[in-house]
Amino acid sequence: MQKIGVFVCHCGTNIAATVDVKKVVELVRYEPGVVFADDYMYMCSEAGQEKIIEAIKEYKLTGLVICSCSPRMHEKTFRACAEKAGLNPYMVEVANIREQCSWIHKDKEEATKKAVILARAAIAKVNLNTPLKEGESPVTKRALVIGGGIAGIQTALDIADAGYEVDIVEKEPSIGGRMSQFDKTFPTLDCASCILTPKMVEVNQHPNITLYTYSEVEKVSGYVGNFDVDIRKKARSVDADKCTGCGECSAKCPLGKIGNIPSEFDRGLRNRPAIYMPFAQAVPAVPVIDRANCTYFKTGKCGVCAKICPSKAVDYEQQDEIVTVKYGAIVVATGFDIINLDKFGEYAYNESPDVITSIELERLMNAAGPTGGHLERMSDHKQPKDIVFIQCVGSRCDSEEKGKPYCSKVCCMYTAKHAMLIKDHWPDTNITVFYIDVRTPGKNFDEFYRRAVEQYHVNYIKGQVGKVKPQPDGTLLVQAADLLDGKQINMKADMVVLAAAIEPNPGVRKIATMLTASIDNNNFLTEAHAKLRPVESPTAGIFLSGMAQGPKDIPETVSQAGAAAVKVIGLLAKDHLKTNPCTAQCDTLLCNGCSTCANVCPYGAITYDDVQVMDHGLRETRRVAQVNLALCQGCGACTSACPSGAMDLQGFSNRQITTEVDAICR
Amino acid sequence: MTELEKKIELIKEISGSDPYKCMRCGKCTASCPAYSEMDIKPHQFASYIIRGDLDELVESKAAWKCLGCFACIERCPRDVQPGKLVDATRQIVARQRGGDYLQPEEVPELLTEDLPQQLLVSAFRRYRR
Amino acid sequence: MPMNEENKEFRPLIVAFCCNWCSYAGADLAGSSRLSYPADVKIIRVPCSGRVNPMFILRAFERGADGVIICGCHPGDCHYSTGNYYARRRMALLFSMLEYIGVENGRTRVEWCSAAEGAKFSKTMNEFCEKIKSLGENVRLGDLRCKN
Amino acid sequence: MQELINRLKELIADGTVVRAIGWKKGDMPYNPEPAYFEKPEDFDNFVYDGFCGANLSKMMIEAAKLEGKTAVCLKPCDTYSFNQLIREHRVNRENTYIIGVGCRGKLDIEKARKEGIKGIKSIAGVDIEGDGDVTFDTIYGEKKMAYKDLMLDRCHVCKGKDHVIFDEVIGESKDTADADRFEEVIKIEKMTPEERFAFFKSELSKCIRCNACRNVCPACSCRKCVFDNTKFDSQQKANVDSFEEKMFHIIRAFHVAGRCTDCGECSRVCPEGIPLHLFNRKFIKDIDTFYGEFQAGKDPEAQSPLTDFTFDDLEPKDAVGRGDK
Repeated sequence: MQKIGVFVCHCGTNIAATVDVKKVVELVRYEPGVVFADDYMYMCSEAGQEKIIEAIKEYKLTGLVICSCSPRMHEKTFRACAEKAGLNPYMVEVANIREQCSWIHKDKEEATKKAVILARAAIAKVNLNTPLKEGESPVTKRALVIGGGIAGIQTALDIADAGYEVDIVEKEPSIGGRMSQFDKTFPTLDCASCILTPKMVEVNQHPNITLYTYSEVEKVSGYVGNFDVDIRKKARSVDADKCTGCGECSAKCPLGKIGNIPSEFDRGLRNRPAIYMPFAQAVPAVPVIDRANCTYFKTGKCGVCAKICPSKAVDYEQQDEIVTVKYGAIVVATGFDIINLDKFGEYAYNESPDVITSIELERLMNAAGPTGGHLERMSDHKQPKDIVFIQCVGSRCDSEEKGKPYCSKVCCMYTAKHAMLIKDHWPDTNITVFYIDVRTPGKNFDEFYRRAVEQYHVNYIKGQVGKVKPQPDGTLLVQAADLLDGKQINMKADMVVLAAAIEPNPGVRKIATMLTASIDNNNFLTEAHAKLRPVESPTAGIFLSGMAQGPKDIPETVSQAGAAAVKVIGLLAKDHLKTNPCTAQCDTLLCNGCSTCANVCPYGAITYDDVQVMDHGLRETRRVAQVNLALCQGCGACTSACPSGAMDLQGFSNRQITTEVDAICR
Repeated sequence: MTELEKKIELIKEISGSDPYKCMRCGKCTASCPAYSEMDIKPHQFASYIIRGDLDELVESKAAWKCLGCFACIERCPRDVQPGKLVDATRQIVARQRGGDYLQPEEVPELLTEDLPQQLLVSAFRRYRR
Repeated sequence: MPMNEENKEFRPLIVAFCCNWCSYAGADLAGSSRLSYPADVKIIRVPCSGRVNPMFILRAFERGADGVIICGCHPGDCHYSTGNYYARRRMALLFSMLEYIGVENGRTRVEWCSAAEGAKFSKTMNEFCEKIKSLGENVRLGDLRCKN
Repeated sequence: MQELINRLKELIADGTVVRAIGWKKGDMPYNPEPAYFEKPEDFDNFVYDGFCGANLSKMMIEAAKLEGKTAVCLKPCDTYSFNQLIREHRVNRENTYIIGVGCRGKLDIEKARKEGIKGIKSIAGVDIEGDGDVTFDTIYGEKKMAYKDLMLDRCHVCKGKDHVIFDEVIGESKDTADADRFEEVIKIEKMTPEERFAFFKSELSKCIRCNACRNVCPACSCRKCVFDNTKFDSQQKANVDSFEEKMFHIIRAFHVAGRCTDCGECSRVCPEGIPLHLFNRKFIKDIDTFYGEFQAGKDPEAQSPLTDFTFDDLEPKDAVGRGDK
């Protein structure tokens, strides 16, 4: 029989105003197992905890029931308090008489009655509690960063600088991500590649960083501290060790001129050869062969690149390679893309080459871009005189079919940036921005936008564009409304730039599934806590960096990347992790070996082994379930799937739950 | 510089305020005692001027219904002061008409009992500069 | 027993199984937002809706509960990824079976309630209590005995 | 039958198997019982006729642990149960030699009793190879019944006469399905809740908790039955608990949900004649309707519907109120 102490908290008047605390104490005093019951103003306070510790010692308590606020609030506190007095922390149960009683009921008598019942249930449960011990699992001191954009780069650098080894897996042939496509960055207007390229080089040269470019995560197993990850290194068809990055192969590839292979990096605004580096500053400076388009791979003929390569690095026989690496922590920095605009026929994106997205505009304005930085219309290569920007294309759009319900956050600022850069280069360009709201929270952000209006006289009109109609003369007719002046507007434009909504990289869903990291309706990764744990996934050991978690600009991405790195470092700095002791347990004498539990276990924590058992004096070899305690997260799915009742959950056992049911229904 | 641009520059010069600074917050319109009389609301003045729709502004009732009470000028968070903008517009019109918009002889005809003396004085001061 | 004028004072006994991560937190939020619901509801904390064995529900009914509600994370949001999907199937079959043996529909309910849905939690519990009140005392499941 | 006996003897003789499981004559012509056969003389009592309804697959759980292979006679429907046991790793296939035996429907002596046939001395026409009517020689004279009219209800809704797993098949089968499997379930679903409750109460109140249904059920093969262990109980005490008494059949039905092959043994053995299969069949019908057709035991690789899911499964609230008029 347990010796249970019951402690009822007043929580000032939070509980005591609606629950007759003294009466609760009197009524639970004679419950089975209870040897001590008392109340106190604030149980969680230093003095309250002291009271508990004293009682444990004086009455030699073996179990505690604290009637107080939600266990989500102070269960940890009271467990620590029990431990201080030498009691196993898992011999504590909390009856939630604040959030689930005093705060929601008005009638004192009713609330008191309910508080007593909740206390009884907790007492009944504690009677069946057993001391549990947290397990320990070792930590592999190596981190994986999925995604090699600015978020992944920054996270990797910060972790590596702290002295831990980091691997970056990037599916494209080069790291750099979206930022490498940009021209200038707001609000300072410094050149994106000028600030990014040194970081890319640093990553490449860092002794603690290993780069897996043109690679993808294939399989993830394990758990916090001990992940096993299969990485598929796709065949580049170029031996990275031999390649000097001279670029001869790309220059001589016959498909460079006649191939019509749109460059992904330049968003299809120009073509690339079949053997290519995405951009000049690519890291690593090793080209890849796009086997789907390469003549050699299609017909077996050509082979120009292999012949021309001075270092004989081209290797047509190269195969995909799978490497398995152990990691302690994984950071998801898979970034974003913009949405497909097919559903927005009204903006004529697919009809006119002069309707472009903002990323395409970045490429058009970039000195290394397809036009050498000269802004021109893709239709006739003339410089546009009247440019219309349309904001919120697909953002803040409730129709799931077409767009995204959220604000993409960065469009207002980059549009102001684009407008000013254009005005800087070609001052007599007329720029009109149609917006729903201009959103510029951030240091020096509103000032930046106001500069576009006040200094550059960019014409901001509140009102969304209804339609863009390509005209026979090559111009675009923009139909919009000026809501503040209450007028419909029909204006001609030479170019229309769409601020297309951003969305998480489409590949993230697959990755999140592999990691069992939760994801929201918009495919953004979910934080463990939106406010207090913003860079952690609810799945232990998985961290979030950059746009994968939600829309954000470069400075925010870099700060979040650093924050994620700190969390990773904090994890890797530990030699061992404590594991949750509330794990599943298999009673080998009851187990049928039917594998039902293994089928429902989300963590692969259950295996089957042939073990020797003694059952009623009979020695037998049986196939029974074995729970890997380090993998088990304690969800209990196996317990309710188990047909024989062999599987049970520590801390929430079948008997504990039924006894709570009984106590409540008494 | 086009004729229009010259006019806008002139408005900026006369009023001493910059229409581009307007954020369309609407505080002026919210403060305007003549709101119900205005066909173009004070917050729209700046955009009319930026767009160059001066003729429309001049021909509106609003340009001439402004009492010059200075509420909008006092309260504008961006120092755009729509009252000054519309006043500048009126001045441009007055200047176009030649120096003397109002002759002293015309005054008795315009007088009504409700007309405050002060208005006459200020009208002379304003339109006969 | 249907409700009638005489047993107006009937106060049902309702057991709510709430998963620790979403619904229990949702109940806490209902509490901290002071969104009241009847004291007839007593919550049992379980790690996951997938932990709820049909035995627990039958047990509650047999011991005198008038209604049992299971709350879990929204499908797709399970803290353990998949627990609520299994719970959904299990409960669908159980509820259908209870209906089949003649237990009134509505004595059992599953509701997906996130940690942010305090208002939904409170509303659900109010609705559920009303429903159980209208159904009256649970006689059938307490007395579905094989031995008379 | 003789072919079967010969073959079994042969298998034992050539050492393929050590023993066989089949049926031996009972004390009455209509109650043969499952038995082990090892020596040639054991086969003197071997019988396989229309009254051999017992599903022998469950016996293989223990039999397959014995030294040497065991031959087992399985009717087409029994092979589903065997497959399900393989799925759950409950039987050792390697140690089993399955003889699929032909079936033209199994018989229910209660059907004869209902016709007023009593004092039976012997029965003719129930042989597995037979084709005609069944003739009862009773102390009141000779009585006749059509074979079909004497058949167990379950045979009228037979899953089919193909053995889903076997080493060899002996004997011909004849299709007996002539009714809809879910007809009875649908009939109950169409009643009012009050009628349904009254129906089940009247049926279940007959239960004497003899555990025959549990003991015969091939899906109820746990090493230790949940009803015999105290893990679910809050007090450490014997299993005489009102909860288990009252909820026994629902708990048992849920226990086998998604695993029950609908072999119908529970109803066949119930001494009180409770139609227990109506619980199992309701689950099968619901599973088919909610999650797509599923026949437990058909494919030992197939995932059970209860350990599977799709992202847009039916919500529990939509699982009820479907059958109400």
